[in-house]
This record gives sequence, structure tokens and C-alpha cells, in this order.
Amino acid sequence: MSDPLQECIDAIKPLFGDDADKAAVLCGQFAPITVGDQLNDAVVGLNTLYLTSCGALVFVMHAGFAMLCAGAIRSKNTMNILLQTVMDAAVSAIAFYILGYGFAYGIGDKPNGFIGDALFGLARWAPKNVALNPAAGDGWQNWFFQWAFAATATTIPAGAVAERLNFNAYLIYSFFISAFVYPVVVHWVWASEGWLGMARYIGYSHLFRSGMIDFAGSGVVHMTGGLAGLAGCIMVGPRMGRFDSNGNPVEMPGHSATLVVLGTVLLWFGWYGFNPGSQLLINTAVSASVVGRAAVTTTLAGAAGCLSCLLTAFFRHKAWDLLAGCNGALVGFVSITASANVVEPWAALICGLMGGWVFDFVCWVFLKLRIDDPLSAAPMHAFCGAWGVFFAGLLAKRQYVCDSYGRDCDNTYYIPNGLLYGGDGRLLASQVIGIICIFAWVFGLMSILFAVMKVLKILRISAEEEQAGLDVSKHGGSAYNYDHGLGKPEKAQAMGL
Amino acid sequence: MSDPLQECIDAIKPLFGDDADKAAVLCGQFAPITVGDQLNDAVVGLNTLYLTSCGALVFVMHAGFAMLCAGAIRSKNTMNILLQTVMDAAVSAIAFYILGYGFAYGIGDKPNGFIGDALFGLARWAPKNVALNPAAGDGWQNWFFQWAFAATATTIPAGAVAERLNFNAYLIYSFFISAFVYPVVVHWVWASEGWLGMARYIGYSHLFRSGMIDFAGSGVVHMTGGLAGLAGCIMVGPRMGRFDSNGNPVEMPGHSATLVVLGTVLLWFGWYGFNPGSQLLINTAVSASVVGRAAVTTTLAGAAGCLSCLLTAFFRHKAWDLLAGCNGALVGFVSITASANVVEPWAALICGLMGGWVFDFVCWVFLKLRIDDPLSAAPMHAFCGAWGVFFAGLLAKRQYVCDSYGRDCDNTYYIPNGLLYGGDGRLLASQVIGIICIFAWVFGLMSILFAVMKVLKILRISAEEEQAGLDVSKHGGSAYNYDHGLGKPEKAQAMGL
Amino acid sequence: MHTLSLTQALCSQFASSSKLQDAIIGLNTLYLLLCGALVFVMHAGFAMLCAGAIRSKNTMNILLQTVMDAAVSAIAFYVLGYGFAYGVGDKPNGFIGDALYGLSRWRSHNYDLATGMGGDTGLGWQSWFFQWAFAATATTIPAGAVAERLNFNAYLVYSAFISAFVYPVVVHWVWSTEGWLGYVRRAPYGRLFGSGMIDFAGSGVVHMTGGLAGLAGCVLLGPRMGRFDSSGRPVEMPGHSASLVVLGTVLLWFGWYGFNPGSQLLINSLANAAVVGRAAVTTTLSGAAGCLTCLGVAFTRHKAWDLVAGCNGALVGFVTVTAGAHVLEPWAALIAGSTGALVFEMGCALLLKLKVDDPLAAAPMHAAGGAWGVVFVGLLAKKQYICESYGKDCTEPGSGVVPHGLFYGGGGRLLASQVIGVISIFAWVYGLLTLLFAVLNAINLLRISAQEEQAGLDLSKHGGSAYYYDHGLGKPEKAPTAAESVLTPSPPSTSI
Repeated sequence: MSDPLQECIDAIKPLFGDDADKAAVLCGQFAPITVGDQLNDAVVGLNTLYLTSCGALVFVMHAGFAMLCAGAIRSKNTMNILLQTVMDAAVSAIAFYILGYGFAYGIGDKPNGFIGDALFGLARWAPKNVALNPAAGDGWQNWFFQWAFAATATTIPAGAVAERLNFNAYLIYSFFISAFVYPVVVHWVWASEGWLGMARYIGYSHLFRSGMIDFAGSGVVHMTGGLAGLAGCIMVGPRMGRFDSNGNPVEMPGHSATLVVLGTVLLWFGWYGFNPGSQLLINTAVSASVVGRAAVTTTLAGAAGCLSCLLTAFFRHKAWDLLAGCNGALVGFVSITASANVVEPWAALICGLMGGWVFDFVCWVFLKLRIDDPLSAAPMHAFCGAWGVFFAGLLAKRQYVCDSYGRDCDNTYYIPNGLLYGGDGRLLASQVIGIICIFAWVFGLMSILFAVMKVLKILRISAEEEQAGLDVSKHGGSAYNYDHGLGKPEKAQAMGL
Repeated sequence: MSDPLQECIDAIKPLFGDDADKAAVLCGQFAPITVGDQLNDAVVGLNTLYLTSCGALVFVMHAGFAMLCAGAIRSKNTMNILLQTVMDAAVSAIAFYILGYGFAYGIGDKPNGFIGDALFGLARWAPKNVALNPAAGDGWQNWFFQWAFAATATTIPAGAVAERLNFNAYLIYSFFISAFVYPVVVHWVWASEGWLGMARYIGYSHLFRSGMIDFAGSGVVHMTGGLAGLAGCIMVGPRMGRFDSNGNPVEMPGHSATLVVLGTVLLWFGWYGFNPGSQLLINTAVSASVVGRAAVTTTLAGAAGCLSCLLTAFFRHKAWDLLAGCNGALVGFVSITASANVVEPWAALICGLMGGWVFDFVCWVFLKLRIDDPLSAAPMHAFCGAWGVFFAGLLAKRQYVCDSYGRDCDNTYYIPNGLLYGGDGRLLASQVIGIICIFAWVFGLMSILFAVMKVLKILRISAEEEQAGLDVSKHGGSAYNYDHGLGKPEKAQAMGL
Repeated sequence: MHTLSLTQALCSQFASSSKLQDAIIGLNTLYLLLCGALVFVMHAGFAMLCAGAIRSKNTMNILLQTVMDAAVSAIAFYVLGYGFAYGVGDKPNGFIGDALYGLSRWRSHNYDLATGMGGDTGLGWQSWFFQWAFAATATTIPAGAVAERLNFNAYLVYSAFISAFVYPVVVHWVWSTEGWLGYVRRAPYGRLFGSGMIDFAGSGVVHMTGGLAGLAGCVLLGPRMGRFDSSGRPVEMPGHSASLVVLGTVLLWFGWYGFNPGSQLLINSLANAAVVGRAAVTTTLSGAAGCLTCLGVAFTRHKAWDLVAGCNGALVGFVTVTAGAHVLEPWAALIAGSTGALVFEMGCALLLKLKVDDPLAAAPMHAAGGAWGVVFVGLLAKKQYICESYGKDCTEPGSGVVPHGLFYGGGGRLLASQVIGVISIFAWVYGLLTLLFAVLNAINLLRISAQEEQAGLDLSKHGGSAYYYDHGLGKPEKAPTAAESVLTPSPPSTSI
């Protein structure tokens, strides 16, 4: 290998009358031109590391969902819901590989605002994608990161239909949502072609000249998952014994608060990939500040939501309700997810606090309407997700919108701004349109799907199976077989040995 | 777009008598200035990613604490301690946002060595902080990372006062420690203004010309948390039945060893954010080597601590005590936390090994004194934390001190060095002063707080409540409701089969 | 004045002396640190998986083994293992490393601060950390195979042995620049069949090593009491908690995103970044395919949706793709996962026929699935991806000699290397471990007594039970008397 420094000196010393010393001063002072290439490479590496590690964090939310759902239901259905969560990850990976990613982000021969039309099975991946602009995050890691989101959206409804849904029905809906329903919403809001989102190419016209802000998916991910759950739990009806003959709810406590807390904290952990990761690039000071801010606002909204629900529960029941605290934290995260990039920290506190109230109110309404959602997935993800989208229209800060969406705040192009900052309502209108369209699309499609399955009688398990529990009837046993230390040693002997 | 190469040539050709060819030689050899800007941007991104991912890892320690504490206590108080952990994260986020971060790092109109005086509620965040030097990690992510530490310090005492503390008292102390007690210690040791730390601005005078080394907080975080727990468990007294009428301890085993191990391993995992993250910057070769070394020394100290406690327990009880192994690993981590950046790997082994002995000895003393610390939080965090701070004074290596604190080992300025490496004791003296001051500050303040609450009779729950368990008396139920598969087959049969 | 304007003009146009090398080192360090931490979290996964899949009376035993593995392997790998694996000392050779014991002369051998060579080449402190996390994984895999009956002292011996010697030697063969077997052997040396074995993240190095150690152990130990009835038919011994099994599986899945994408070791170039990203994708798809395959197989056999089968399937998918995560197309990863799952099912059936009792199916999963993964690379490794991963230039003339997958027309050199690799690892690991376990057996250190096994290891060796639920567990009539249990905390179980 030749010495780069010497090469540089040799190249420029003619300029200084072959004075190698002067040339050496310059060559020592300035970076060689190859630095530019190295730098571009390193930037790609940095962005790849950023997306893969954030994607892994988003994936760990599956551990969170699995533990949360398991802990919050009765032990006789534990294996069922655990299997659903594991299955969701697997089914969504394959569905998103074959179809979903293409519907969401594929730009083929007929690009349009409604649905993507290329990249199915990652076909022609390299020419269509990698070579395009690797620095822009369009690499393999992009599929990975987006899949982790799809898996999250797919697994949210599990909680709403827990303890009574037919497993076959679950398989069908899981594939359907991750291959089609969710990707279309993604295309609308996040793809550069989508008709709804703020991230649409500058060249296209934006909805109300603004477009919808949904940073990490209060609407795209959480509303989609939550509304699918809502459609499901309405169609499938309440669990046996959930409402007594007078229609009053009967408590059905989950079997392990420890698992609920473990799930909540793992979800909290994963949210630090979910929100900060959604900036997709981290190689500029501005992007980095958005990433950092997203971590801060996420934390504060979750904290505010936790205390909001905890105190509400305390005033209602005079007991410190652990589950209320856990739900509250999650509600806070769901609410801030749409606007984690564009709000001030104090606004994040308000967002989480009021999200807690929205959640409590909707839960109360559900009980009145005798809708049985064992994990409150619909109030949390559908309604607080909608609240989060709405909130972005109120308190998105102009400067932060510019930071996050790569606009120049000093130029004359219209920059959307939150209504309460004196924005003109265009952003808020976009947010509302977004909520309505996502609602119509997801709730409509999923209701049809569940209705068809109901007609085919594959939606709900039989009453005997429900009483016995899904684990025994469908999964060949019980989740727990403690043979020791649980007060029944004489029986345990018989079982185990 | 104009051609950057041509721009460059146009800009410098006047220097060469408008000889464009000569200018082209230079422009072809050197990277344009924009590369420098891009690089600065990418460096900010790199440091941001580093702090946010390490911050997330520190946060996952909450999952660890929650599982560890839950598993190590009796099942009838599980919900109580789980709620405390979740609450700690939420309360500390809000307290640290409003007050704590300002007390810790705010540099306002009257900077002083004792307490910060700006940045409350992240007010004037941008002008005070971001603009300062984003490359130096002073961005949003800095709040996030520091909050994760504050949350850790806040949650450590939960184990010491478990199973008997009034929940209201917990709320008060949790806010107090994260808003005031902990931030002041941080200011002393880690802020650039603090009177105690080695990281003080070079311009100020340092304690004994050295200042205290506490890399990731054996003293700042663990002693603070552990001493608060110590004050609490002395004031609140032992659990009912913990000591028999002769004063001999009665075993009160935790309800799930599985949860203890899960908690331990998650804490271990999180510690790879706690220690390696504490270098705060990773964009130089020297910083990167410190980060890497911190991961190595952390691993080895934890391993040595684990085996140390395990073997000690084996020689004492002739049984392989799982909890001893888990505690030992944590003790190793606590001990190395102060010096993970400045010791050799073999020194880390010694640090963890002897930390295990310190822990076992202090636990034995506590039993003699009839102090009931259900999770041994005080021996682990307060005493092994102090041991870790002390150890840094013995075996901090001069070269590594320079690496980690950005000093130049070749110049004549005094560089502190461990006593056993032939240092002159200034560093060790600083470490001892640090231990004494943290002890006085934290133990003093927290004793006063707990004493006041004791006088107001809000410190401890009633005997009936304690007997029934906090979950039933304060949290409206039990953490566990297994209805199936748990040794009650006749019941399950009746229900399901 | 002229000088000043000259300086200004130049400085305004050109980037000043570069911080780039520094930043690249930082980037690579961060990458390995994060991925190493993710690999470590697989310990949480193994602990939960193993605990959930065995009976509750041996829970503390297996949990302690997992924690111990991490601790023992750290010290063993520090003192000896890393040196055997990667040390290049005075007599470099293809079989075993000969320097860096106790990280001695770390700087001169490995890390040059002045040039930053260490960090840039991935050989800084973080390299030890990352490699240790792998060693800890290999060490802890066998725990599942010998669960519920191995003597704890025997476990200590074998744990130190494998992490200090057996595993590092395999690493040296395949991953070090001196090793006789690997694709990355340094240029002056000749590579096996002109190709060498590709094992990206260790289907062979890590998983086969762990799995074969487990196999040797469970063959010599014999089945658990009551595992086969008098007619030789297997008796189900379900694990005590499916929740823990799932938690463990998902945490392992999570950790695998450090295990595979991290194994590129560097991320500072376009090619490296592409490999890292692709590894995450193929890992995901293979695990998903394995999960659904095992689930489907179990459903067709038992007409029940078997949760544990799904979990095992996902893990088998990961094990299989680990060798080729960097060189397989996504569709090939799907095939790898599904066929790996079938191999696993066959391995399980075979072990049952032979009455070998492997409580966690560690040997079929890691040894058989791992071996299949290594072979699979020989079939479907794509040339372009190999060039990308190993820094070759595929477009250069003469690049036709880059050995690649048989089905892509790459010739059989790579496949032959893979097969030789599988055979060599099998011989080395299975041979040595069988010897070790046989010696332990001869001195009666291997298996616990029948009484201890019946009572459970927790009670006999670890001083109690893992669980003391005193409340809320379907014993409401008992719950009001919880006060008594405060005063007399010994649960009835301890009286077994």
C-alpha cells in the first residue's frame, strides 16, 4: 500500500515549486478527498445501526405484549394468547415479506396514493431500492424496521378478542391485517406517494396543503390494531359470565400481575425504539435532535399517563390500582406516538394526562355498552391513538415540524402548525380526516371479515370449550404444571413422576 | 444545482493567479468543507444514538428491579412492590423534568459547586443547552439518559422497605429523592461546576487537586439509593415475624426464584448501558476504547462477584444458593460502576470478588443488629457502592484516567493515580471524602424525612394490614389468580372438564 | 496579508484534518457493544426457556446453571478462552491460538491506540466483550439437555471446560484469521479446498458445539426417572410454565438481532451495512418459517395448536439461518427455516426411538439444526453476497473462483468445506465431551442419586423450592390464615 499522505504531497507540491514542506502542511491540515466516500459509507453504517437496533427494540415489544396479555387474562387461556403473540410475529413476517411491504412502500409502474405496487417478496429489491439511496435508509434494515411495526399492529387485537376467539379465525385475520389492511394505511400516511401524509413528496399536492402528521403511528399502527380489536370484540361478543343477568360487569381478574408489569415495562423499553427510531435517519444534527426529543417526550407522556390513570382509579376505588398504572403508562405512550417529534415536553405531559382520561372514559362507555374487551385494547389503542393524532393538530410546533420533516422554516412554503400555536387549522383538519379515513377503512374491512367468519361459524369457540379454557380444549394442556411448592405436593407426585 | 468542484475551483483559483488547473489539483486532493459539516452532523447522530440506546438499556433495569423485587418478597405484597417500581419511573420522570435536572446540571446566573440553578422544566433548553455543543452530548438525549439514572436511584430503596411501608410515604420519598436529594449529589460529582468531581472544569480547583472518580455512579447512584433504603428500613423497623422472640432471624423466602433470576439477568443486560454509556461520547478512538473497556470490566466484576458470593454461601450452608449467586453478580456490578473506565480487567475481578465479601459481611452485621432489609438493598448498593468508590482510589490506572477524562498524560499537569500504582493518595483521599459527604447528605436527609413521616404516623402500615398483605389491604386484590392447573385439579375439573 | 487570505480561502473550501477515523471507531464500537448486549440478553431467554420447560422442582437448579454459565464463562474466557480463540502469538497455527491469555499485552497484540487500528478492525476491548457473549451462549446451550438430573459439580467442571477450551478451539478453526477451516483465513495461508467454511454467526461454531455437548451429556446420563415407561414408551413430562417458555423464546428472538446482524463485526461501509441489514431480514424470515412449520407439523400430528412446538420451531429457524444469514436471499431463508424445522422434528423422533432423553430438545435443535444450517450455506450461498460480506470484488476478472452455493452453480468446493466443517466439529466436540462425561461418570460425579432426583434438585442441592406462593393461588380457604404462614413460613412442600 502506498502512503496516502505521500501521494497527496506528491500531487500538490508542483503548485508550490516542488516545496514538499509546504505541501505537507496542507496535506496534514486538510482531509483527503477519499474522506468524503468513507464518510458516506460511515453514514450508511450509522443509519443502519440505528434502524436495526431500534427495530430490535420494537420487536421486544412482542415479549411485552405476550407477558401483558398472558398476565391479564385467566390462566386457563394462557397458552392460547401466548401462541397468538408468537404466531403474529411469524405470520406477519411472512405476510409482510410476500405482500405487505409491497403494498406499503413499493413504487412500481403505476405509483398512486392509495396502495403500493411493487417489491412483493422483496423482488427486484436491489435495483428498486438499495441502489436508490442507501443513505436514506432504503436498505434491508428498512424492511426489518417496518416489519417490526407491522407485527405490533397485528398483535394489538389479540387482547381484545382474548379467551373466546377461535384459533383458526385468528390465523386468518392475522394474515389479512398484516398483508393488506395495515400496509394500505401505511402507504397513505408514510409512503412518499401516499395521499394522506405530510411525508409525501414535496412535488405532490398535500391534503389541505398540510397532510397528516403521524410520526410513529398513533394512527397508522395503534388505531389500526385497536380498531381491528374493536371490530372483533363487538362481533365475538362478551366472554361467558362477564356480565351478570342484570348486565352488570363481573370482575374477571388476570392471573398474574407480575406478568402484566413485566409486559408493561418491556413495552416501555421497546417504545424507545418505536418512537425515537421513527425518524429513520440519525446522521444529521437536526435528525439527532428529533431522536433525542422523541425519547424525552415519550418518557414524559408515559409518566403523565401512568399517574393520571393511577390517581383516577384511586379517587374512584380508594385503592392503588396497579393495572391502572400500567395501562396509564401505555396510554401515554400510545397518545404521544403521533407527535413525539413535534411537541414540547410540557405538551407531552398534557398529552399523556388527557390520554388517561380519554381511556378511562371510553372504558366506562364500553362497560355501559356491554362490550367486553379483556385487555382494553380498543380504548387504549383505537381511541387514545385517535386522541394522539388529534393532539398533534393542536400542539405541533412549527420549528419542530421543520426539523422533523426536513423543511426550511425560513422560506415561504407553507409550514403546518398546531392550532393552539396559532396555526390556521389546516393541520388539525388533516389529522381529523386521517382519523376518519383510518376508522372507516380498518373498522369497515375488519367488521366484514369478522362477520363473514361469524356466518361461517368459525369465529367463536363453543361454550364448553370456553368453560374448559382454550388451553385444554385447543392446545393440549395447561400452561402451568407446578408440581412442587404450591401447597399440593401429594398430587404433584402423582402428576410428575 | 451548481457543480461543487467548479465552485471550489472558482473560489481558490485567485490564489494561483487564476490558474484553474492548479486550483483543480487542490480541489481534487482535498475533501470540500461540506464534508466536514456532514461529519460533524454524523458525529452528533452517533453520540445521540449512543446515549439513547444506552439510556433505553438503563431503563430496562426497571424491568429487572421489578422482577427481582417481586420475586424476592412474599406473594401477598407483590402488587405493592411492582406498583412502586412502575411509579418510580413515572414520578421520577416528572420530578426530574420539573426540578431534578435543573438542580443537577443547570448552569444559570449563579453557578456554584453545590447545586444547579437553571433548566427547570427544561426551560430555555435550546439557548442554554443545545446550542452550546450538540456534539458534546448536550442535547435532548442527555436529559433522557440522566433521567434513566435518576429513576434507578429512586427505585433502589424499594427493596429495603418492602412489605411494610405505607404507600403514601413511598410517593413522598420517591418525589423527594428524584427531585432534590439525588440531583444534588449528581451536581457535586458529575456536573462541570460540582465541587467534588474529577469532571469539574479544568479552570476550577479540584478537591486535593484530584477530585473524585465515580464513572457511572457507585457513589452517586447506588450509595444514594442504598442509603435512602438504609434510612428507611432502620426507621420502619423489621417485618412482623422476621426475628423470633430470641432475636434470631426467621427465613422469609421470596415467592419466586424464577423472577429473581429474570430480574438479575435483565439488570445485567441493562448494566451494559449503565456503565459503557457513562462515557457520554463515543466519537473518538479514545472514548470508544473506554466504552469497550467498561463493558469488559463490568462483565468480569459481575462474574467474580457472582462466584464469590456463591462459593461463600456454599461453604457456609453446603448448598448452591441461587439467590447468593444473583446477589453476587449485582454486587460485582455495583462495585465496578465507579471505576469501570479506569481499571484493568484483572483489577475488575478483584473488585467484584472483594465486593462479594463486603456484601456478605454487611448482611451478617445487619442480622446481628436486627435490621431487616428484605432485598439486601443497603448492603448491596450503599456498602458495596462505597467499596467501589474506594476501590477506584486504589487501582485507577493513570493512562486510563487520562483516556477517560480527556487529559494529556504527557503534560505536567497533575494526573491522579491509584494508590497501589504509586499514586500519592490524593485520589484516594478524594474518594473517601466523597463517600463521607454522600453518606452525610443522603442518610441525614432521608432519616429526617422518614422520622417526620414516622411522627405523622404515615410511615408504616398497621399490623392487620401487614398480616393480610399489602395487596389485599391497599391494592384491591391479589397479584395471582390462578384458576387452573395449579395443583387444584378437582376444582379445575369442576370448572372445566 | 496574502498568507492570511490564502489560509482563509483554503480553509473555507476544504475540510480540516479529519475526525472521521475517530468517528468510525466510535461507530463500530457502539455497534459491537449494542449487539454484544443483545447477545447477552439471550441468557435471560435461556434461563426463562429452560426454567419454564422443566418441572418446577428443578427450577432453581437450571436457573443457577444459566447464571453460573455467564459468570464462569466470563472468567474462563478471560483467562484462557479468548487467547485460544484469537491470540496470535509467536507460533501462529491453524489449530489453536497462543497469546492474549488474560488479555495480557492486549494493546501490543490487539489494539493500537495511536493509529486506531484496533477499533477500526473491530479488535478493541469490545471484541472481547462480543466474543465472550457468544462463548457464554455456547456454554449455556447444553443445560437444557442434561436438565433435572445432572450433578451440579459436574456442571461446574464441564462449564469451565467448554468455555475455556473446547469452544475457543472451534472458534479458532473457523473464525480467526489463522484457522485452518474458515473462509476468513488470511491470504498467505491456503484455504480448505480453496474455499473454507462459511459460518457467519455460528450455526456450527456456537450451536453445534453447544448442542453436541448437550447430546454427549444426555446420552451418558440416561433418561430422567419415569421418562420412559416399562414398555419403553415416552411419558410426557410437561414443563411447569408455558409463560416462561414464551418469554424465553421471545427474548432469544430479540437477542438474535444482536447475534446475527452483529457478526459482521464492522458496520462502517456500505457493504457492511447492507450485510447487517440483510442478516436482520433473513433471521426474521427463517425464524418465522421454522415457527409455522413446527406448528403445522404438530397440528397434523396431534390436532392441537402446540405452543411449545411453535416456540421450538422459531428457535430452530434462527439456529439454521445463523450460518448463512449474510449470504442467503430472503426466500432461501424461508426454505432454511422450514427445512431446519423438519430436521429438528426428525432429530426429536430419532432421540425418542433411541430413548435418549433431552428435556429441552437442545441436541436436535442446536446440533442437528446447526449442522443443517452449515450445510445449507453450501447449497444456496449467493456469490454477490459472499463478495459483499468478505470484502471481495466480484466484478474483478478471475472472481469466478469465489466459491459459492452449489445450486447457484458455484461448484462443490464450498459445500465440501461445509461438510468437512460439520464432521470436524462433531468429532472434536462430541469426542472431547463424551470423554469428559465418561470420566465424571466413572468417578460417580455425573448424576444425582435417585432419591435426590425424586425430591428435586432444588430441595436436595439448593436448599429449598423456587416458589413460595402463600396467597391467591386457588387456595382461598388458606389465604385468610396467611398470618400463620408469616410465622411458620415453611410450605408443606419442604417436607417432601
